[in-house]
Amino acid sequence: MNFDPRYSGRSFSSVGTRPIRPDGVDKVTGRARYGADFNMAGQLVGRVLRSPHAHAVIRKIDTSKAEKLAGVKAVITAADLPDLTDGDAAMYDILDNCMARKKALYDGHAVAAVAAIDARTARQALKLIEVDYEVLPHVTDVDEAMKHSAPLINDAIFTEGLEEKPVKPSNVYKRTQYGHGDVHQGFAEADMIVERSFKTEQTHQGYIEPHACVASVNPDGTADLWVCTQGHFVYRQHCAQLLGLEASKLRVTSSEIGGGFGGKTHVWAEPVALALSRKAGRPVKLVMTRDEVFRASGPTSATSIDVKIGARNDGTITAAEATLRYSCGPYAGMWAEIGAMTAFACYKLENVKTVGYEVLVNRPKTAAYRAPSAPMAAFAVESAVDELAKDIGMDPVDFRIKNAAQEGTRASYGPVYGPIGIGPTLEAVKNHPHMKAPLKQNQGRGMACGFWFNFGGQTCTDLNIGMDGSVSLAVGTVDVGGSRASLSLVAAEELGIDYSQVKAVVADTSSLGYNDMTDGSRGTFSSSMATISAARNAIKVLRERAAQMWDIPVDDVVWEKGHAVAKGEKHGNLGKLSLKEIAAQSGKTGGPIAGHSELVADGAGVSFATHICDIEVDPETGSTRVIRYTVVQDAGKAVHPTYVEGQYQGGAAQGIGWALNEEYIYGKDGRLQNPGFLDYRIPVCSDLPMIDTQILEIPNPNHPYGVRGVGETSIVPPLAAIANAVSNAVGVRMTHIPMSPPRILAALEAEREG
Amino acid sequence: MAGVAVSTTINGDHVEYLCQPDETLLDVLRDRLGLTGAKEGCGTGDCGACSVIVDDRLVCSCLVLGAEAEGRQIETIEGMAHGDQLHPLQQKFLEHAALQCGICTPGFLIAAKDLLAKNPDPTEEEIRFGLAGNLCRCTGYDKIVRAVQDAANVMKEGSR
Amino acid sequence: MRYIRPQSMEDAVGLLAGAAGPAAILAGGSDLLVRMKGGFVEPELIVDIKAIDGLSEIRETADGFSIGAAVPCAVLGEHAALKKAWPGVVEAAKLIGSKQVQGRCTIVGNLCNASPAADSVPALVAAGARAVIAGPSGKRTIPVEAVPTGPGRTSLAKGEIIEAILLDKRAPHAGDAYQRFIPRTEMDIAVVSAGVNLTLDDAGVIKSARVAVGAAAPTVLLVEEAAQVLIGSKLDEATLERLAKVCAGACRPIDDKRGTIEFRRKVAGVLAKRVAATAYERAGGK
Amino acid sequence: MVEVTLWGSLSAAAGGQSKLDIEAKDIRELFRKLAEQYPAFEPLIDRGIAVAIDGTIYRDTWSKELPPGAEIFLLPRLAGG
Repeated sequence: MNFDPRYSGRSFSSVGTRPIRPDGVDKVTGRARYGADFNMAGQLVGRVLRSPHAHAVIRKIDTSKAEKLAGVKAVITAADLPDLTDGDAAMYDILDNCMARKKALYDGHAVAAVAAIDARTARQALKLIEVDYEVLPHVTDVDEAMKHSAPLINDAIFTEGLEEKPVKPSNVYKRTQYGHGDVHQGFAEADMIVERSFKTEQTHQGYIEPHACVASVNPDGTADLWVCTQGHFVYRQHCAQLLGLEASKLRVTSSEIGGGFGGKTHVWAEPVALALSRKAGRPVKLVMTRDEVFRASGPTSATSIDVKIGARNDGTITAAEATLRYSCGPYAGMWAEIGAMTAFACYKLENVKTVGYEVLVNRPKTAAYRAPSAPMAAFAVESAVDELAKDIGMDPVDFRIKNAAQEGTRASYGPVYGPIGIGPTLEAVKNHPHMKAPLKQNQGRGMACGFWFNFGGQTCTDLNIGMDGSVSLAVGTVDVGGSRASLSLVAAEELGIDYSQVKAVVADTSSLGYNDMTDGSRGTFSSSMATISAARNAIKVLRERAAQMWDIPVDDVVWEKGHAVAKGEKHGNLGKLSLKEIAAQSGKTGGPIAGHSELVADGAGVSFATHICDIEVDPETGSTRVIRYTVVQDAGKAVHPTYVEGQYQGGAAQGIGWALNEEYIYGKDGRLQNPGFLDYRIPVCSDLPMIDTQILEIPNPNHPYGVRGVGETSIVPPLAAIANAVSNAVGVRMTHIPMSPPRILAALEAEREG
Repeated sequence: MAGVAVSTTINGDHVEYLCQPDETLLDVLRDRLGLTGAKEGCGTGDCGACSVIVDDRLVCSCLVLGAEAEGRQIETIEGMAHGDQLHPLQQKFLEHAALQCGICTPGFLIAAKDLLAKNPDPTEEEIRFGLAGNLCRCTGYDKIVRAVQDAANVMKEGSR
Repeated sequence: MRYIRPQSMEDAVGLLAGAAGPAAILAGGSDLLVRMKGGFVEPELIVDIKAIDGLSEIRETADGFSIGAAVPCAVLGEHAALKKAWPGVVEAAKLIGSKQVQGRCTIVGNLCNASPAADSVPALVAAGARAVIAGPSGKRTIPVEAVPTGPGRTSLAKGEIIEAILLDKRAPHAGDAYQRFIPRTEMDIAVVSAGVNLTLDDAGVIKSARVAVGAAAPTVLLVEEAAQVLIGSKLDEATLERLAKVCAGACRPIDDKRGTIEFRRKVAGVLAKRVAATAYERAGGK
Repeated sequence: MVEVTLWGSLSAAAGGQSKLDIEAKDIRELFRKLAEQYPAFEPLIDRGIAVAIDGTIYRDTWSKELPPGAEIFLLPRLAGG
């Protein structure tokens, strides 16, 4: 592969325009097929039995009564999913999370499943399964779980990352540390120090489409899986490994996906559906209920974070330190570590230290949620930064500008930054009219910054040119928010043709090479790189065919604006050949014309955003209203600006929900109290104002068009921006997210009582 | 359990089906009639993804029994376009990119159609409260509200 | 399981009275279907009362209004005379769920679901509404506050159906109002709520009052002491403060996923003040 | 010879050292030699290690050359949303 990914500084004719997405009409007419919209002949209904206990030994499961019920075709337990993980600890955790093996580790943990001829029979069968539990003490709070007296969730966990291996097991899976310099020295140099502790509650990605799949295992060992997922190739690998299937014989088709936000990067029900189908000998459709989605899939970490930051009176930060404790659910994770890496990434710091603790609790296995772990760390750090700016009498934007990381700064997580956008987003915010707009009584304005790494990864794309000159683009990253439009624009740009001539589809696992998960804001970044590469390969073929048609050397043919052009004096009378003309002759010049690409899209540029918001607080009730909201973020290059804006707005809205009302509420019994959209309160239309956006374009040097990922960063600043706004509105520093009305009112009352 | 025979009208077409007494209209539409445009996001009336119109009333089809459809007029997303002519709301949702994943889109379109039928010239606040029964997790609602505003303007001009 | 849609009240009562297993009345279904979906109830018989004559109507009579048991809350908002006479009742009914839910849900269903947080109930209690009940032993009429007896429980006997809610004809200088506290702007269950109904004399002095607080006890509270605070006043600042204190004191709330004891007490008082002010203004007071 | 900085939890795998000098021309060779010299790295490499070369993070391009004098950081491989 001789693909050159470097930024070329070229001008664009398609990229940067805003055409209608290719999958749009299907989606506004109800024809688009999502996870639950697919059916197979002879299909059964799958349902999962879940533990009502937060922590319990499974002594025995008796499925005999359920098996005898008329219409039940298969009942499975962990015994039907034998351990084929071969010492791979991460895969074993996935297996155990799909179906509890020895212990139920959280309210909602799957313990058995049935396949029956209809939903009613399946429901009845679940009631006939008898599980003998030995209920154990449980722990759901992250701080409680760290105490020596806490119930032990896994006695094989001995904290990693300590100087000496501990002699006793604990709920702390791992300690990690990042930073450089000497924070003790740095704090000694500070004129002012802010030190505070913060908590954030667990949230769910809240995608509107529950997990859904249709699995069909044939007697010959081949299988099909239709599923809503962010990464069908990864699902294929995981399912094949857990079921003992050959990966190439398991075809996974990615349905339209009704939201993921990281929550559809993990298998849950899919191996169960395959196991049911294998046992029943018939296709099985398994769709989670909303209750199951909340209890058993998704959530992000609950956290407890201590932050200490010191600065000189001139506004220079001299030292910054944070201790971050993140819940992982009942399995090992690396969530605190990501928090520790991202916490101070926006700043240029001589002395910085962060320590992360991964904490096991009796809650669902923590899953990625849009820039996972970064929003909570940013909430703590950006709250403290705001307070410090106030304490030394500096404008919060100026204070951040003074300390902002720039090209050449050593990031708090290690490497030195290339060209980055934190400074420009802050300058844009400083000059934004929003910052100067007047505020009314009980209103406050807050701002905050956010960082996310962005990923690339393995990517494979096919570009096929039909004989009529139209182009089909087959990609392997999942379209979670309009990427088929963006990738069609990129193909059109590179080939020099019109957008309307390109049609992009998401190919299944048997039609295209492996693609990594569509995560880390990589969809458009990675697949556009592969699309450019595939288009360049196709252009090479197009030039060869034109050369044949003209009977001249291929080196004399160049590609310009969608046409082959013969170069040189001697070819002066040849004119040019359009893509369409070359395609029409392809049958006679060597067959179909295509361009393929398989590459690792590395070098995703890091991403920064700064948000501004105005909040009104009712001091009598603690009720809040978001009055105005502005997102400023670097996109590198916005391929389809409307969908970039959409990512900014959507991330901000999720952050607003998290900041104000969304949380997992557990009862003393360890059961989730609010597994539904009624009491897990995501923002509704009337909760939000218009969300203004400003796209900055600081080209990524590692992408031909300068593209950076844009999907995740927008959820990082809102928690802190809103906390700062509330603090400015009512004069009380809020340290516990979500800032629900009871929490705000309690804080106000405490302040009034002095 | 005795099945209930139902005779009803869906998107102007006469339809007959047999359903179980506890089966919801949403289940009937999706599993018996192949009309999968209405989605089940929650099954409890909290997300609006299954919105349909029954006798000019906007409802969640997950909170209606299939048996209750007897003799009613039901409108679903599949009947919103006229032939190859998209409804102005459908067209404006496309133009404004008022959808990202699109799972909530059929419900929003049906709810917005009902809203504009009852209030052809809504303010932003009326649109926001009128669509509060439909959850969207991708867009932050901004582009949805703008699409509805734009469609309202187009429809007003069309009716002049 | 059977689904039956009787044409007469006699048939409906007979079916319910004669049911061998658990039976459920279906009007709007917005509570029943959710409970069926969650597996909390599995009725053997579902009696759909929407085809019964007169149950889907709002009738204006010489004595006031009769709202049929099957009238969706959305229809209340479309009835100009009802809205003018009882704006508090209508605004409460229009707060239940979403537009989608309002197209189905009924105030009788809201009452019989017997949730302490039901939105329409404090407004109905404040309004002095009465429930007309048909049953195997004939008809009876009781105050709405006598219907719920605790969370999820009612005083209705087997075979009994509420067929209508009665609201009085309005005297001059009267007004009612309802507000609830929710964390979002829509789609939530009341954390705490208050309904106030006032009648003034020609001088603007409150001569009768009813104050109800929701989500603050196992059933909606009719706070007599709060009414006494209001009567004889022109709703001055001191009266409002006393009203808030009395309402907060009357609460017997719990800590749960929706709010804390302290929060509910405090906000019950705040809402009572705000609602009383609105009702007073609607009654023509200044 | 390149100087490699081990970050976060990775230094424990090299007996607590945070900087190593390794003769390697690309990421593949770097990983091979790391695993030879410090067997504790092998499972970590299997699980996924990202390499930052002069500030740009590479997760999977094992053929990526390590320019002499470049700043090289090894980081744990992260999950995204």
